[in-house]
Parts: sequence; structure tokens; C-alpha cells
Amino acid sequence: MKHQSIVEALREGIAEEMERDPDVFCIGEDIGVPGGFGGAFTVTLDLEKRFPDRILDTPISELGFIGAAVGAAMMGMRPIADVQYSDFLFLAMDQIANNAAKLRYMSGGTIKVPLVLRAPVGATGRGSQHAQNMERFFIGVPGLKIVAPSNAYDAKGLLKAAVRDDDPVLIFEHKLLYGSKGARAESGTTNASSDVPDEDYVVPLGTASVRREGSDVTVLAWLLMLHESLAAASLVEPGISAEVIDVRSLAPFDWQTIGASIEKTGRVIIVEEGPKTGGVGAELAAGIMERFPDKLIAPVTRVASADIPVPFSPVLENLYRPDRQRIAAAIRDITS
Amino acid sequence: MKHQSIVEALREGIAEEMERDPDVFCIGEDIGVPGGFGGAFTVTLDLEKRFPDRILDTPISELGFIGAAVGAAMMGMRPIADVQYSDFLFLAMDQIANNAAKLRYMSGGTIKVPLVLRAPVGATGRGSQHAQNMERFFIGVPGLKIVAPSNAYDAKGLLKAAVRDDDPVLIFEHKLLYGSKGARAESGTTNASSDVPDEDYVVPLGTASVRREGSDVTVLAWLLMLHESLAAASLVEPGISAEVIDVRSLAPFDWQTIGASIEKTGRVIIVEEGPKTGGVGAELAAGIMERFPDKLIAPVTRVASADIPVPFSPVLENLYRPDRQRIAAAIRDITS
Amino acid sequence: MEIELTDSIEVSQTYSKSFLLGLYERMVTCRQFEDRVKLLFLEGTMPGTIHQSQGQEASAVGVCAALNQDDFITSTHRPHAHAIAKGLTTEEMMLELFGKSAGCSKGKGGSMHIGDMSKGMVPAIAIVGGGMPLAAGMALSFKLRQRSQVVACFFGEGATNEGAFHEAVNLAAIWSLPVIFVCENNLYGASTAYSKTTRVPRLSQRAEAYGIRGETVDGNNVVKVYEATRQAAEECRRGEGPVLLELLTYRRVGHSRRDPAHYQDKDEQAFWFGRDPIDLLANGLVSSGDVSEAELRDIDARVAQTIEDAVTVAREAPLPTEADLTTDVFAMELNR
Amino acid sequence: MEIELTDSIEVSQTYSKSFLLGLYERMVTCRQFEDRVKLLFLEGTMPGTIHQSQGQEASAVGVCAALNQDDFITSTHRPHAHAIAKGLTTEEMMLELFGKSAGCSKGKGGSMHIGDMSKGMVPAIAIVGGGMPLAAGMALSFKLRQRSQVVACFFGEGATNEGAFHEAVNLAAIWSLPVIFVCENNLYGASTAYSKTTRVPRLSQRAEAYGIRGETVDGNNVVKVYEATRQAAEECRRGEGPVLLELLTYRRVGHSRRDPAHYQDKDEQAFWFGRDPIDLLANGLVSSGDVSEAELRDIDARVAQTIEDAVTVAREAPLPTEADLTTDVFAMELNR
Ligand SMILES: Cc1ncc(C[n+]2csc(CCOP(=O)(O)OP(=O)(O)O)c2C)c(N)n1
Ligand SMILES: Cc1ncc(C[n+]2csc(CCOP(=O)(O)OP(=O)(O)O)c2C)c(N)n1
Ligand SMILES: [Mg+2]
Ligand SMILES: [Mg+2]
Repeated sequence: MKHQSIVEALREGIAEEMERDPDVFCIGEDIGVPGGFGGAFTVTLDLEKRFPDRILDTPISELGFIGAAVGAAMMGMRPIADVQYSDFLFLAMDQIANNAAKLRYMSGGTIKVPLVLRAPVGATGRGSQHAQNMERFFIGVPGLKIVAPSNAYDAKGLLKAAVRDDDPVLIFEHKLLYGSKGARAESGTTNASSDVPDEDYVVPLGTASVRREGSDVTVLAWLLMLHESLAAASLVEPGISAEVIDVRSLAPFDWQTIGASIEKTGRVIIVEEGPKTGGVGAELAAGIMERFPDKLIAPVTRVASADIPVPFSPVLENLYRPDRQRIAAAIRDITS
Repeated sequence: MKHQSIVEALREGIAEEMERDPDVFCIGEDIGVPGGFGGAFTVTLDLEKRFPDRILDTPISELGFIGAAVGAAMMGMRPIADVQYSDFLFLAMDQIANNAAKLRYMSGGTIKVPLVLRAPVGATGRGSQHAQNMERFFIGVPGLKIVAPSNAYDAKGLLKAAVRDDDPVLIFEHKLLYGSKGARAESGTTNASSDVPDEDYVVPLGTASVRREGSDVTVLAWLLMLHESLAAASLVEPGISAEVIDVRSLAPFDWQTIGASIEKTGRVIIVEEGPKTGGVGAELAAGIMERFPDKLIAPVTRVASADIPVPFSPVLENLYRPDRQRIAAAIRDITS
Repeated sequence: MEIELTDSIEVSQTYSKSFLLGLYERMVTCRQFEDRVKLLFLEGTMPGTIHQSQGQEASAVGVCAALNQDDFITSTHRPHAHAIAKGLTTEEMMLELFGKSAGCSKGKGGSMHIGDMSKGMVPAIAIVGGGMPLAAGMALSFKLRQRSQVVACFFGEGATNEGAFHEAVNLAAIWSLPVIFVCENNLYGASTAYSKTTRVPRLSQRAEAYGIRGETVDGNNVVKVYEATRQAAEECRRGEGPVLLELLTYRRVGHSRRDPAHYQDKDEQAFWFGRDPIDLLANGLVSSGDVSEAELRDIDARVAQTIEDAVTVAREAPLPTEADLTTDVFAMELNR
Repeated sequence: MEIELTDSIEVSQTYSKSFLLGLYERMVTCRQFEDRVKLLFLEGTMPGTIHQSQGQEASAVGVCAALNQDDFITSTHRPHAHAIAKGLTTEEMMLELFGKSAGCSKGKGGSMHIGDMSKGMVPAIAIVGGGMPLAAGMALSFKLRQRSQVVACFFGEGATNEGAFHEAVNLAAIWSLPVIFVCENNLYGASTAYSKTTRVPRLSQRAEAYGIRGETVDGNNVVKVYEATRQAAEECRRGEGPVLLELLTYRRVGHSRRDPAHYQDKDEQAFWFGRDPIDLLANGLVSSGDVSEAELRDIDARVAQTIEDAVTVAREAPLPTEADLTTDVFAMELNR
């Protein structure tokens, strides 16, 4: 057992999978340059020393290298593709949505695409084009599995599950949760480190996790917002007992865990970083209403960002990003 | 007054706007080649004869020409960009979402991007990559306006409103509603032609339209599904009185018209072509629950496609695409 | 770079009669298959849309003749000839085109996504240029696993203006990947003449921008195509890839469906229609004295019978059912 | 293509002293601005991230000196020098970097999106290559409106492997658009050496793939840069564009923030650090005898004062407020 940041846990998880299976390789920009960064947030730092032939630095060409990862996966390799900021996925969406997600269906089930794609999300003082929460653009693409770890244990366990899964898995990671160090450290971070076992383990894809038990209201969140939601739950104590669920799997959702909680509480708040309109929270809200109408004693509400591009100025960025106060207010609202 | 197909009305609308304003031009693949197609569905057929310098045929390069349209719009031109199938928008999403939608905000409100982007959607026997309903991928991008006309009158009126609007407007059109003729005619089409006035008119962006009055249930739909929903409403007559609303504006939604209907009926069914998960319907459902919780007497339900890539075989494609029978069943369900 | 486009093929003694007759038979199979499909389509029996390649058979057949069974090809929206050349049976293809369960992709792919991994053909990618990054990635897997396989990546000259071309060729170049980039330059991308889409007279010149070898070949001379591909494949297997081959050819039919191709220049048509790739080889064979007209007619008849049999099988085969709709989306289902 | 990289600039009589001192002053402004920003960033006062261009001032200043006031530039994640060279004041920039309302984009853009349309600078596009299609479109608008303006489109050598480069240059080429594609080849894209990302020794060679003129210039010699740009601009205005200029230069600082640039080769650093663009011009001016050291020091001091003033103003200026959060998204609001 050791205590690790998400970055350390991911790095170790990648290394262990590469040791275990010679078909696993990493591909991306600036991921393995000696003297370089190990990816934009140091996840693959120094891995090129251990795996000189399997850490592939690419030119700046997201459509190309992500498409190449799909092609290699199709042939049985298990690529872990790294995009520096998830915003750049727009450039590669054709390869992800039209190829990776569809090749199995289009081939009548003869092709597997065991691709892992890692992409950092979140607003971090970089302005509109390096800040988006891109989860929303992929949950509506059948054929993809999507996870979003909020602590080191999950990050490693989900990564391993993703690498061993035969389908394309997108892992959205949060810049402020990584715990990157040195020249690539972020400011304003949230501690997401956790104990990580020494033994091999996976966190199954498709599962949510109850992070805090409660009886009055269910708060659904993932990544940074999970941490803010937990803080908000403390803020409303002892008057209100909030159950906080780490949604963690965005495709598919774990309706069983979510449903069990709603059964208890009857109230749901969904917390999302990113504009409210057209977010992941919309599908959660609609899906809950369809699946558990009789359990709801209040309409599902969403706490999310304004419908604007991400602003640069920190004062505006902080207003854009939901925080514990706004979540706490929503909890008080729905339970009052 | 004349009776026109959507294709005819769009063509006339484009021509009238080009006459009116020398800054309007068309850009896209195969839109103005003599002896060619006038775009994949003949919308711009023969316009190059009237406007030889303003119908620009491009190489096959969606990222490039749509980005160029954004650049020209930024300088005050009013481009109408045409993508042959909306599925190809994945290739240009960076220019649309990262540039067109954000340039105004990023510039502190000094830039206008009066871009119009026309994109045909819908499953039509072409397999997974020429069939998607791409609306879902854009409603979560702040800065875009989105419309989807279901008849010729609206097509022309919304097009004109879009051209005259100072913001980027995406127009999603349906292949089976166009009424394309000749070598590019579709099979299995639905008649969406309508009377179109001789005088200039616009259909304001941001407005929905009640197509059929009713008191028991509100059916929300757009494009082809609007027509299926109207047919479904007839099927359930006289027992059930269904109000059918053409959502028509997907960003922003016309909550006023939608809310007024829900006030009357208390029940909502959203009908969408495209996988249920992560669709436009999710935002409609979530938004309705948030805005009109007290008016709802039943949970909002969605009739949509299965969560699969679009299948080729017509028998499967027909199962994929919601139809009047499934909609009628949902209407009976919610009112029973 | 002047390319000699001769009116006849000199059949040299280098090749066995059976090898040459094999080329002839495969080209005739392509032609008859396409002609039959066109008829089926026009009579309304065949669903969907079709893109045919009558006139381009020498490139498909010449290229694939130079590949091994375990080499792969990627293909495009115009894939029938590629598929036949790579060894798919006309029966599995015809079944697929009819949308039947026994089709090479269970009827889920259709004409634009024809493929069969067991024969070394990835489902065709109908997004122009979309198969190119896949091909680079497949070749990367061969390199990482130290296999001696190659990928022949087919695309039209229109695809060379897509970013995917640029990124894929550059990636393949920097890693010396075993990809033969096969550009079938049929002078038109849909209705748009090649000369309108780039200033470069010969597309093989673009190879220089990536530091790789490029070559332009008479694409209607099946022997020349075979020889150029064999050389390219050898280079690739030696680690001296990739290679860009431009094959000059012409489509004798419309771009799709009922397109009368009025945009094709009349003189150009006359020139190219006089250089039919099947006639060129047939004439060469007959003038060499080794092959009689009667032998060729026998082959024609045998092929016709095979195709008629395929049509009969395909017409009568069962359609997929509702149970097939949602299978083949994932290799590992997560039921939540 | 051997490029002469000299250790000194011969200042010819062609240029007036005031013109040359103007170039010097703008380069010094860039340098001092960047150095000051770095300090502010390291002391923690300045939010966000920064990409600086110390060492590359000659390309920004040389290019913009050859443009007219109403010509435009597009820029990248590394835009400060471009902005200063195009005429933005250090005050409006410093305000923006501090996220203040009076910044050139009201604090909504930030460092990576610096711009001011009234000075002819589009907000910088931080998606690598993302500004290139915009530039083509802006130039298209000039052509359609028969204006004689040009666009200088800045990008790094790393951007030349993006599909956006390929598509934008090709579009500009086929339409002979007035774009000067200015590739600042500083030998690295983030940590990745140019030589790892393409096989082509000189990027200007890629011009041939589009049938346009390409030229490689010593990017640290501001006079050479000016002359090459002036010629390119003249060609563009004559309808003989576009032109691809490759400016060889070097970054004296890390890629961003605290990056120590350990991936830069030591000998290479020594070579390039010995060819500082400001020193080159200063030495040339002084050895020409027309300019004294003291005159240069006066300029340095004046610039330092201006920048200190900008810092003071920026520190004290008011921040945006909640009321600013959702403005500037649309030019025409649709309130529904
Ligand atoms: C990305 C994309 N853009 C546009 C299309 C529509 N389209 C299908 S085929 C075609 C022409 C392709 O030309 P070329 O690459 O020369 O191949 P050819 O059809 O001549 O074989 C076009 C524009 C598409 N399928 N994908
Ligand atoms: C599409 C995209 N991919 C990756 C990045 C991350 N990134 C920012 S700058 C940079 C390097 C750019 O190199 P180059 O084009 O040579 O410009 P330079 O930084 O040297 O000025 C990278 C990879 C990005 N901003 N956009
Ligand atoms: Mg072609
Ligand atoms: Mg660089």
C-alpha cells in the first residue's frame, strides 16, 4: 500500500500494463521526450527509459495519431493515446466517433478496438480553448465506454480495466486533480491522492461509487465536482444528510447504484463542470426521470456552468465553475 | 404564393439573399459545378450561373473550408457553408466549436461571426457514416444558434433569418424531407413541401411552432420526426388529443411555447431520430423538469433510436428510426 | 513528370499465362459485379446508394495481386473492386449489399463499408481520407510486432486535400511504416475536377513534402500497376516505406447512383473510354498469341454465372431481425 | 537549400535610421514585455499560463513592419510579440494578462487569445494550426471584396504537421489568396524536436506540394525578415499569393511557464543564443556608425518605463464582475 497522486497512480498503472502485455503502447505528443514533460501533466514522465520502443512521440496531428491508434488497436495492439488537452479532441472526433466507435458494428462484430484514450479536462486559467469539459461530446456516441476518475485508486484501477477491455474506452482526467509536480504543477489544485494497493487490481468499468452516505438527497458528480460536492455535503451538515455518488462511469451509467440511492433519498442534484445546456447532466436527469419516476419526490436539478465559452479572467472562471457554495445552496433548496 | 419543396425554397432563399447582399456567398463541395449536383441534395443547383463568383466549390477539406468560412464571416462576409452530410462535421468541429462559437467571447465582444452552416442529417440507407443526426453534438456549445426546419416555408424563412443574423447559425436539414429531384432524388421520402409567399419574410430564430393543437399530451419533435409525430397524433385520434410542437429551434429552445403547451397538457413526449442516450431530447427533458416541474403530471419520456451506430440493412434501419407506431404507442402509454 | 499512357499492354514472358488470366478474371469479376449491381439498383431491388468503379479495375486488381494473403487493404466509399481484388467472394458482398444477415458484415455495414478482416480487408471507410490514419496505425502494429506485412491504403485523388491524408502520410513517413498509399486519380472527386482542387500537376509530387518516394503509373495498365505495387511492397517490407503511388485512371460511370457525369469532359471521356483496362489486357493477351478470344469468353461466362448465383443466393437469404439490432456494438458488454 | 545564418546584420543605406530604430524599439518592447511577464508569473501575481517568445522577436517585428495598418495577422498560443509588432499597446495587453475588464478582450481572452481587431490582429488561436483556415477565409474576403489587404498567418513549425495547415494552404493556393503563411521554425514544438516530426529538411519545401512559392529566411535577421515579407506581400497584393515563408529562429526560454527546456541541445543553444536578434540589429546599427550605444540605451529605458507603467495600470485596474460573465456570447441575443 502506498499513498499516491493521480499522476503517480496512472504512471504506475501504465507501466504495469506495459510490463504485463507487450501489445500495450503509448502514443501522443511530448509524452516521452528526454528532458521533456511526460505529457502535458507528467503522467508518462520517464516511461521512455523503461520502454524505449513503446512510448511514441508524435508530431502535432491529433487526427492522424489518434486514427493510427485506432488502426493499431484494430490489429490487436492496445494503444494508450494521450491528448494534451481534451479540447483538441474536436480535431480527432471523426476518427473516434466515425471509426473507433463504429468499426465493430460496421464489421458485423468481427473487429475489436481495444483503444484507450486519455484526455485532461477542466478550466485552469488558460482561456476558452484549453478548458472545456469534453465529456458531453462523447456520451451520445454509441460504441464508446467513458470513465472519469476522481482519485488515484480509481485512476489506476479504471486505467487497467480500460487497457484490458476490448472496446474503445475514453478516460477523462481533471487537470486540478492530477497532482502534477515540478515545472508542470498546476495552481489551485484539489488533493485527489489516495492509498493504492501494491497488488494488481482493476476498478470495473460501468460502476459508480457511493462516496458519502446520506438520506435526504443524492448528489451526482464526477472529477473535480465530486470533491466540491463532498465539501458541500459537509457544509450542509448536520441539518441535511446528503449522499454523494461518484458517477465515475459516464458511458454506461451505473443505474443500479444511482437508482438505489434515489430510492433512499427521492431527491437528486447533478453537479457538472461545463455549460449546463447539453451536458452529461442532461442525460442523467432525463434517464433518472424515465427510470425512477415514482421514487422522485422533487424534480431533478442541475448545478452547472453558465452557457458561455470558458472565460480567462480568474474571477470569471471561478464564477463559471460550480463550487461548494453553489452546490450547498442547491442542496438546501431541494431539501427545503 | 407558390408550392415548393424544401430544396426549392432553400434555393430560392439563398438566391434572394445573394441578390440582396453582395456579402453573401456559398462555399462547399460540389455545390456549383456545371453538369454537377448543386450539393449532395441539389439545393444550390444552377446557382453558379446566376452568381458565378459567389458559389465556391472547394476541395474535399471540411476543416479548411469551414474554417475559411469562419474567417470570412469574421471580416463581415456572410458565408453559407454546405457540408454534404452532417457526419462530416466531426472533421470541422474544431473550427466550429473552438473558433466560430468562441471568437466573440474571446475577443470581448468585438468580433461577429455571421456564418451559416447547412448540414443534412438522417438515416437513408447509406450505413453508419452517412446517417447520423448530428444535432446533439452542437447544442452543448455556447455561442451557436441551431435550427432544423421541417417544411419549405420554415426552411426559407429560417435560412433568411440565419443569413441576416450576426452569430453563427447551424441549419440541420433532413435528407428525406428535401424533395430533391432527378439523379439525386431519395427514396422513402416524406413530403415537406408547403406554400411559400412571394414576398420576403423570415421565420425568427429561437421560436418553436405548434403544428397541431391538443390537450392531453405535448409531443416535441423536429425534422422527420415531426412528420411521424403528426401521423402518430392522427393514429391515436379520437381517443387522445395530442398537441404536436415543431421544436424547430434547438439552440436556444423556445421555452415559452413549450411551457405554454405543457401548462395545458401536463404530459410530454420527446421524439428524436438518433440514439436516445446523449441526444437533444435529454436536454429538453431535463430543461422541462427544471422549468415546469409543477405542471407535469407524468414523467417526461423519450422516443428515440437505439444506442447503436446506424445500421445499413433497411430492415434494421427502420427499427433504428422511430416511427409513427412507436410514437403512438408512447402517446397511449403516457395518457393511460 | 510525363507518364506514358499507352493504348495497349505488351504482355511479356515474365508472367505466366495463368497469372495473367487471373488478373483478367478478377478485373472481369469487378466489372460484371458492378454492372449487375447497377442494374439491381436501377430496378429498385437493391437498397441504399452505390459508388461504382467501372474503368478502375486495373488499379484494384493490380495492387492486390502484388500483396500477400496476410497483407491488408483499406478502402473507400467506392470499395467493390478493392474487395473482389483482395479476395472477398461476390456472394458475401452481394449478401451485404442486399442487407442480409449472411453478408460479410451481417448487413450492418452495406456497400460503403464492405470488408472482411479474414481476407485482409478492413471495412471500407466512407469518410473521404478517413481510412488513411487507420492504415498508418495498422502498419505501426506490424512494425511494433516485427511482422513483414504491409498495408495498401486506397484513396481517391480528392482525398489528398484532406488533413487526414497529410497527417497519415507524415506519420507513416517519420516512422518508415510499411504502407503503400495508393491514390486512384480518376480526375474527379464527385463532380469536381482534380485541376480545380490543387495546383500540383502530379499528385505523386506531394510525396516530396514528406520525404518519401512517390511514383505516377498508368492505372489502367494492370501489369504496370502490379509491378509498381510489388516494388513498393518490397521497399515497405525492407523498412523503406511508405511509398505514394498515384494511379492514373478514369471512372466510366457516374459518381454514385444515377449520376450521368455530365461534368466529365467529352474529349477526356473519349480518350479514357478508349483505354479500358480490361480491353487493354485482353488485347495484349490475344495479340501475344498465348490466349485465344474463346478462352477469355469462357472466363467471362464463368464469372457471369458466379455472379448470377450470388444474386440468387442474396435475394433469397434471410434478413436480419430485431434481435440483431443491438448486437455487435461492444465486444465486452457492460450491462448496467 | 542552404540558408546563410550570419553573425551580424549589415545595415544598408536603403533604410532610414528611424525605420531601423523603430524595428529595434519594437523588438526591445517584445523582449522586455516578455521578461516582465515572466517575472510577474513567477512571483505568482499573474494568472494562467504563458508561452513566451524571447529570441523570436525578429520574426514578429520584421513581418509586421512589412504590413499595412489595415492588413491582418493571425497568431498562436505564443502571441505576445506578434501583438506588439502589430501595434497593440503593452497596456491593453498587460491588462488582458491580468484578467482585467479594460484588457484588449475585457479579460475574457487572456494570454493565449490576445488580439485587437482594430489593430489588425485576430484573437490568437491556441489550437495549433487552428488560425490557418481562418487566415485563408479572411484573405478570401479580401479577394471577394477586391481589397488589397493581406493576411500574415503566424504558426510554428510544429503546426505544419496538422491537417489544418494542409487544408488551409491548399485552399489559399487554388484561389491565389493574399496570405503570407509565416512559419516560425524555432526547431521545437513544445519539447519535440523538429527533426523527429518530419523527414523534410526545410519546411519551405512543402510549398511545392501546393504549387506555391516557399522561401526560408534567417528569422533572427529582422531586416531579411522584413524584406522577405515585403516581397511576399507585394506578390499577394498582385494576386500571386499565397507565399510560404519559413523563418529560422530559436526560443531562448522554455515552451511555457517554468519549463527549463532541458530537451534543447546544448550546442544548438550556444549557436542560437549567440545570434540574438536584438543584439544582431544593435551591433549592426552601432557598427554602421549611424547609431550610438547611448541612443539604444535610451530606447531601452523608455521602453522599460512604458512597460512599468503598463504593469502599474494593469495591477490597479478593476476586475470584471459577475455582470460580465454572460455578456459577449452573442451579437444578437435571442431571449427565450
Ligand atoms: C469527409 C468527406 N467529405 C465528403 C464526402 C462526400 N464524398 C463522397 S465521395 C466524394 C468524392 C471523393 O473523391 P475521390 O477521393 O477522388 O474518390 P473517388 O470518388 O473519385 O473514387 C465526396 C466528396 C465524404 N464521403 N467524406
Ligand atoms: C491542436 C493542438 N495540439 C496540441 C497543442 C498543445 N501545444 C501547444 S503549443 C505546442 C507546440 C507548438 O509547436 P510549434 O507549432 O512549433 O509552435 P511553437 O510553440 O514552437 O511556437 C503544443 C503541442 C495545442 N495547443 N493544440
Ligand atoms: Mg477521384
Ligand atoms: Mg516550434
